Amino acid sequence: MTDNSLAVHRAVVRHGATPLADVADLRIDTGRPLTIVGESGSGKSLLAHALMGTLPPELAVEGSMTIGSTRFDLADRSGRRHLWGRRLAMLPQEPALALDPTMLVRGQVAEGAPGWRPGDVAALRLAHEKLDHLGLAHAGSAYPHTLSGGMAQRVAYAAATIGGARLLIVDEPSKGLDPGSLDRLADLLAAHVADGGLLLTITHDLRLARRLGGDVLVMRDASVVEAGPAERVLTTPSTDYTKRLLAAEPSRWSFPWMANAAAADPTAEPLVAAHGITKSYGDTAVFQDVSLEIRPGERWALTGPSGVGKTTLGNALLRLTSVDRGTVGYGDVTRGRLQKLYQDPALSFPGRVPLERAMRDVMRRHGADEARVRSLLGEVGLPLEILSRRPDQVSGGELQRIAIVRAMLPRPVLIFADEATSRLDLLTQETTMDSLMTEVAGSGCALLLVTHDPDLATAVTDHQVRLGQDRSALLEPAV
Amino acid sequence: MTTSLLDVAATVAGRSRRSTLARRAAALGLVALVMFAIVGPLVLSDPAAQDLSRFLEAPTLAEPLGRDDYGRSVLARLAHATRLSLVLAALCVATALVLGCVAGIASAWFGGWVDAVMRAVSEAFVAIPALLVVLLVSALASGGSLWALYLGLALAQWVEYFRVVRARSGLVLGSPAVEAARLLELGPVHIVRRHLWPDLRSLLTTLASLGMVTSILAMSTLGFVKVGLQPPRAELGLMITDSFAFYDVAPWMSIAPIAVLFLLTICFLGLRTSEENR
Amino acid sequence: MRTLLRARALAALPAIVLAVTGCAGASARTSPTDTLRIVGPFEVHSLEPAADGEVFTRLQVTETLVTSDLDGELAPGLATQWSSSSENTEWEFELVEGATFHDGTPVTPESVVAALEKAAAETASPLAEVPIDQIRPEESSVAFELTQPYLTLPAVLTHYSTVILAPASYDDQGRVTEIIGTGPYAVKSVELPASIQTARFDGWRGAAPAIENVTFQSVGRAESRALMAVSDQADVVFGLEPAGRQRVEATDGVGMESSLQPRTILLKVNAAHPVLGDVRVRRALSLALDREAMANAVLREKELAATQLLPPSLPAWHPDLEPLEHDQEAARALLAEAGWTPGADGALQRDGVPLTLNLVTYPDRAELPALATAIQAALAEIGVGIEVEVTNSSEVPARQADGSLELALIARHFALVSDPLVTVADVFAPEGSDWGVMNWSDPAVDSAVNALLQGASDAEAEQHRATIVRTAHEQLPLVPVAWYRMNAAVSERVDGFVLDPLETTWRITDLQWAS
Amino acid sequence: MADHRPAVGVVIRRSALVGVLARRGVQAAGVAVLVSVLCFLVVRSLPGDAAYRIAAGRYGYDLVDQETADSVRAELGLDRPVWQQLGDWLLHLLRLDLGRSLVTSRPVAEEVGYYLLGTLQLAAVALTFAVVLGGAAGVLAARRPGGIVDRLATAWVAGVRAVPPFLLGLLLVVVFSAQLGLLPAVGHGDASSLVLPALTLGTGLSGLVARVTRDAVVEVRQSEYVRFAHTKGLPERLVLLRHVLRNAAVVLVPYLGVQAVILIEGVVVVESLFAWPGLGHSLVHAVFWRDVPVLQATALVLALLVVTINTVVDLAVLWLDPRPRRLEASA
Repeated sequence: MTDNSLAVHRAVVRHGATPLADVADLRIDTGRPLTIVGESGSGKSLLAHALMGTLPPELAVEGSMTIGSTRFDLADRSGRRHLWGRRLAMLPQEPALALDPTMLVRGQVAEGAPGWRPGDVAALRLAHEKLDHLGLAHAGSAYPHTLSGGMAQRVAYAAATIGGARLLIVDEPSKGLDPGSLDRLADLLAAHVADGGLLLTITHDLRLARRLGGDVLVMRDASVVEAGPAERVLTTPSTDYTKRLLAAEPSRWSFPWMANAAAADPTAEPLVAAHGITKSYGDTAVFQDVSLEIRPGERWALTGPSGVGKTTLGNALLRLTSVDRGTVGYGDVTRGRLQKLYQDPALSFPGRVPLERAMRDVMRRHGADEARVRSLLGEVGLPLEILSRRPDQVSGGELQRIAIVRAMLPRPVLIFADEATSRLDLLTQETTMDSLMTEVAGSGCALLLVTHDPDLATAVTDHQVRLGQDRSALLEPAV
Repeated sequence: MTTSLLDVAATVAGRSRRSTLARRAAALGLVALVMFAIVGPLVLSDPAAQDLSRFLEAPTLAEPLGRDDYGRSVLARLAHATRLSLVLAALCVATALVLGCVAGIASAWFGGWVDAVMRAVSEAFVAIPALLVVLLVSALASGGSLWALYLGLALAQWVEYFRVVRARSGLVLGSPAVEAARLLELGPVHIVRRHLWPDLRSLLTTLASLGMVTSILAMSTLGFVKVGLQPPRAELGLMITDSFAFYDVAPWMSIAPIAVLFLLTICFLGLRTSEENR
Repeated sequence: MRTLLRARALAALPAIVLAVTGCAGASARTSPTDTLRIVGPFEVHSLEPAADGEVFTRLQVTETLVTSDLDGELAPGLATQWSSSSENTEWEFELVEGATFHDGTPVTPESVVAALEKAAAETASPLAEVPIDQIRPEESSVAFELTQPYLTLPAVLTHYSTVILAPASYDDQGRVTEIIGTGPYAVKSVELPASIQTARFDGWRGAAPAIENVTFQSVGRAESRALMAVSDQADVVFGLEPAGRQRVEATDGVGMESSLQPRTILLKVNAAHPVLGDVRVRRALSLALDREAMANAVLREKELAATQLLPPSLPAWHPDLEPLEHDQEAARALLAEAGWTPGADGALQRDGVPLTLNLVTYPDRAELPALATAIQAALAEIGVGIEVEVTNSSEVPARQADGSLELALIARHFALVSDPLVTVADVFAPEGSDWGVMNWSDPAVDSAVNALLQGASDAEAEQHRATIVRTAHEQLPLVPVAWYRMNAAVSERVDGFVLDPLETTWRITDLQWAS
Repeated sequence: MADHRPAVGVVIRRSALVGVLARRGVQAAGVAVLVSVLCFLVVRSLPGDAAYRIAAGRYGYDLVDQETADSVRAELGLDRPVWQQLGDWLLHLLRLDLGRSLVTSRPVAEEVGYYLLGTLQLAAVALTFAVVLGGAAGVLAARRPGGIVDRLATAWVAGVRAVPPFLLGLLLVVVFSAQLGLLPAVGHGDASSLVLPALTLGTGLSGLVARVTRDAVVEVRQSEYVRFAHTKGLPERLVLLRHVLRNAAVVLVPYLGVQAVILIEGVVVVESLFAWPGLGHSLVHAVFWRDVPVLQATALVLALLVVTINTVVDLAVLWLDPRPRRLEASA
């Protein structure tokens, strides 16, 4: 085959006159994967779609790319259709959504086989082999909704690569994946490279970029900030932006509030005391026999792979979910002072009214005046005027900070942050978490953090509950 | 992510521009029809007054829509029929809407046995054919009274509102936003004002305008099968049905009520918001 | 691929539509050459002769002992001749020779008696009114023994409820499960309530009719029937409304046949009603009606405006009388005389009570609600409020029974059996009649009716008949509104169509295909 | 190991199946009792003397008088206490005996069965027509949202929605029967007589089907799994057949269920217009004549038909979409 390299020559994506991505030249060779990192909105995903030919028609593309010895005009979207699956493949974002919910997994993998037609037995066999190879032999006759996120990711990988494409474009594969699944995925991608494939990965996860090695491209505001070998860019960056990006990884955090952790009084009356609680949906247990006490000022993390019931446990502790067995008890000061931050802040505000109107109800109820709101907003780095907008007119990071302000108004004793930053990119995560923890530290309230990111858990909390696949909970007290 | 956002934004903008125009036209048309229904019966002659010597007279300047087979003024009858259709449909929709809304929200809010009972009642209603309800109620009241028609149509429709409102309220009430409001102890008034009502409003507008269409069409349809109103009351469906026999000799008799019926329904259909046009 | 798919879908759709309409078109267009297609308004719900038996007599599937000719005179049916003895208490009907049922079994006096006994046991049959002691099979005839004289028995035996069906027609509980008659046509298939197919019965005793097959279809909507008539989807269509008649007349290949029926559309009045009991009010109501305009607008035929109770097609019952006329002033004067004066809004009132009356009618005949609307408008002009209630026809006898009836607009057929006397006697029964007078009687009328029933002779009879009609004309216990013309649209494919005013049969045996 | 997960899936689906059937079964039983009792009570409290009505239905209005009414009353036992008559009916119902029509004296099961057949025939053809025409139009319109086909489809939807079926029927009759002479205006029997009534019903429905299909297909086409199916290298046609249509059907089927219910109820108008013997016809006549057994049986059949349709929809959705949550939505 001739697909032993990919070259892109000056690819520009525009919406109207605004450039959304502008990349001069890049090249991928066998054995040397390319990873593009950057915050959301930096245009890295658009670049991937521009190469694939799947950009929406409103966006204009210029430039060209060369696969092996064939040159393609990027503006001609349909010109690359015949390559899809055969020479050019894409592993989509959110693999759980990329699988047809009404079809058995086996068929969805098989249909990517070269020359597939309905009722193709050979393709089914091939699909089975492929799945078996990925340790998913049993998943072939399952429906996607029964798969975990990591399994869905591997099924999608099988479906994307069964057609034999050498060039694989991977778009934000780490979204919502726990570290274990991410590792397995990285192994797969590395194997693809080792087999002589070309790999272009789009991610905001620096750990993945490090694992993949090869070359790294850092993008910001539609253009490339820095490029070079991964080992150099990701350890000794030359630009400020990359430096900031690296510093935003939770493992490298250093904030004043991190020192505050020891202040909690281990003998104080618990705010929340759960004894032997068990919860199951239907026949499936979510967690079993968990006991936990949270005292004022303590910072707890609930960690574990995705789908093990971290959120359900958190909700149970806030009595938002009933438990099947066991008890959840509160101390006297707790009533009305347990607050929660949500994974998607947009869903936690009434969607059709301006923020201000929703906020005024909170202020009135909890006797907070405008000055307090203004100062709280100031502390998280937002102007008061931002409240005149509707939730959908504010970015995710800003909205989460407004949610933090809202949660602080009733002077809470415990805040339950449910994957509150998992949808945010590194820099925004850092700012948001800093805002939250500054408030938490300042008010002395306790924190219950649900996250699948162990680094974040370590950086922020001093107690951990790790939920395992076996429905058990492992308590790891103060470090 | 970015791409799909742009994608949606672009189409929505294009659509809503077109749809505001359509909605404005629809509203204008409705205002005209409502004016006709209000003013017409006041200034026009008695719709029941016959002039048997002038049956099927063609349109003239004095009688712009001609006369029907009893020599009655088609224009006057049309005005009364339009008024009847509008008023009765509005009453039916209002009743069904209030009933369905209250029941639906209560069902979603309280859940448990309230929800179970409401759902059982609504499922039973769904299984009982609407036609049977209307037929029985109007037979019960005999003599084609307006009340029977109103009650029958309202009873036949409330389930629709109940089901939609219950489902939507269930979603809203189960959303993180309401969960957060509960944690913030903002109380039921806040939840209704800031969460439920803003969310249900456009849905209900759409449902209500569709309900108007359904009611108006149902009334005319009942007129066609001779259930419902009694002569000499002017009703659009009856007028269309009666005029059908004369479609070739006196087309004005058919065209006028058909046009009004069509305009009424089209205008109400046009009032719907763009994103919910089912 | 895209275009391929689109092309296929687009090509498939019209193909489907064409295929469906195409095959349908073929069957609709070509009129079957050997089948006469009759369409009428009434549905057939039951095979019981007393219920919907008339359709089978009209289709000449079943026969009665006696039938009537076009002039309404009695004519031989299954009986060739009849005679009475001992003051009309014994009647004997001689059966025709060689008659067989459609199942091939011969018509015996025993089978005739069995069928008649079933009819006599059916309350709805006029035969139930006859004071029968017993019905006896003779050698080639059947004999009736009566407990009282009954002059009009042969006329009663023309009624469709007295048809003679084969013993195999009944199940063990006496219900009719199949129509096995004796007529020139035999039932091929019946699909209740809407369609019947018959075919020529080869074993018929008479000459074989020209038409081989007949279908009858019931179509409820008059406008649909008119469409069928003008678009060659039927050969004979009964019961057209004025607009439909107009359309038929304007269409080539089909024409209208009509015949005045012995039927009168009239207002039945509760003569014991506090308002309507006053003959002046009844006359005023009558005077307020512009019958000619109504007949012209609603029935599209001025001549149908009733000038007296019975139509001229029954000359014996149509004496020379001053015609009923339209005079609003006279009406107002009469009402004023009765104490009804116009109030502020023009509505009549007496002692502060407005003059409003309830009028019941039924939709079975489309003219009735239409005329009710016209009557309502006409009476409104002189200040009488009428509340029209279009409801089930049975409300008339029901309200008569409980006395709540005020006015009813009904269509009364005066020759259900061939002699109108039977109906007239019922209509003017002194105790009241469900489809006749209510709370009204007159000694002169009573004695005239009785004399006629006793068999008064010609000149005397004419006198009595005049007395009845004139008294009714003056007292107006029944206010005649219009007479009734039955009509049929007949395709030019058919020759020899004659409308029987009594609608005893449709005389299909007389029809031929036009050459 | 290999069969572990699917086995769980099959068990879940089987239990869902049993759940659906059990729930619908209970609903059917409840509805049956409710409808019977309700009809009975309402008919008994209707104004007018039932004996007269029944007599009129039996013998034609010319022959109804007090005597016939009395004999009908005695024959049918209409003067017995209401609860006794109701108990009788329920007892017979348990033995699956629907009794005989008061008017025609024919077995109700036979009579209602005949009308049911007519209704089903008409509804099935109309539904098929609507799905074929509306579905095709919806899929075509969804290819380019906002395009010319889409706009035409939108106009068509609004147009047919604004025209009541009886009017549409009248127009079709005028055009196809009166003017063109292509099709019979009324009747029941040969295939040609089915065309116009089915067309009347189907046209109105096709607009709605087109709309829902279009929306569903547009939504599904924007889904990640359809995009992924494309980039897997699957041709457009196969993406449509394998992924788009099936997932759009998940939305469309419950909707079609609702429409089928409306269709069956709405058939009465078309039945009246085209003299088509169906349940609506039977219902109207039964109310008019106070034929309680026929009324009850017709209402019962209609109600059970509704329940059956809902059950079929539930099962179809269960078959189309294995995800458990969908079940709630279609309830």
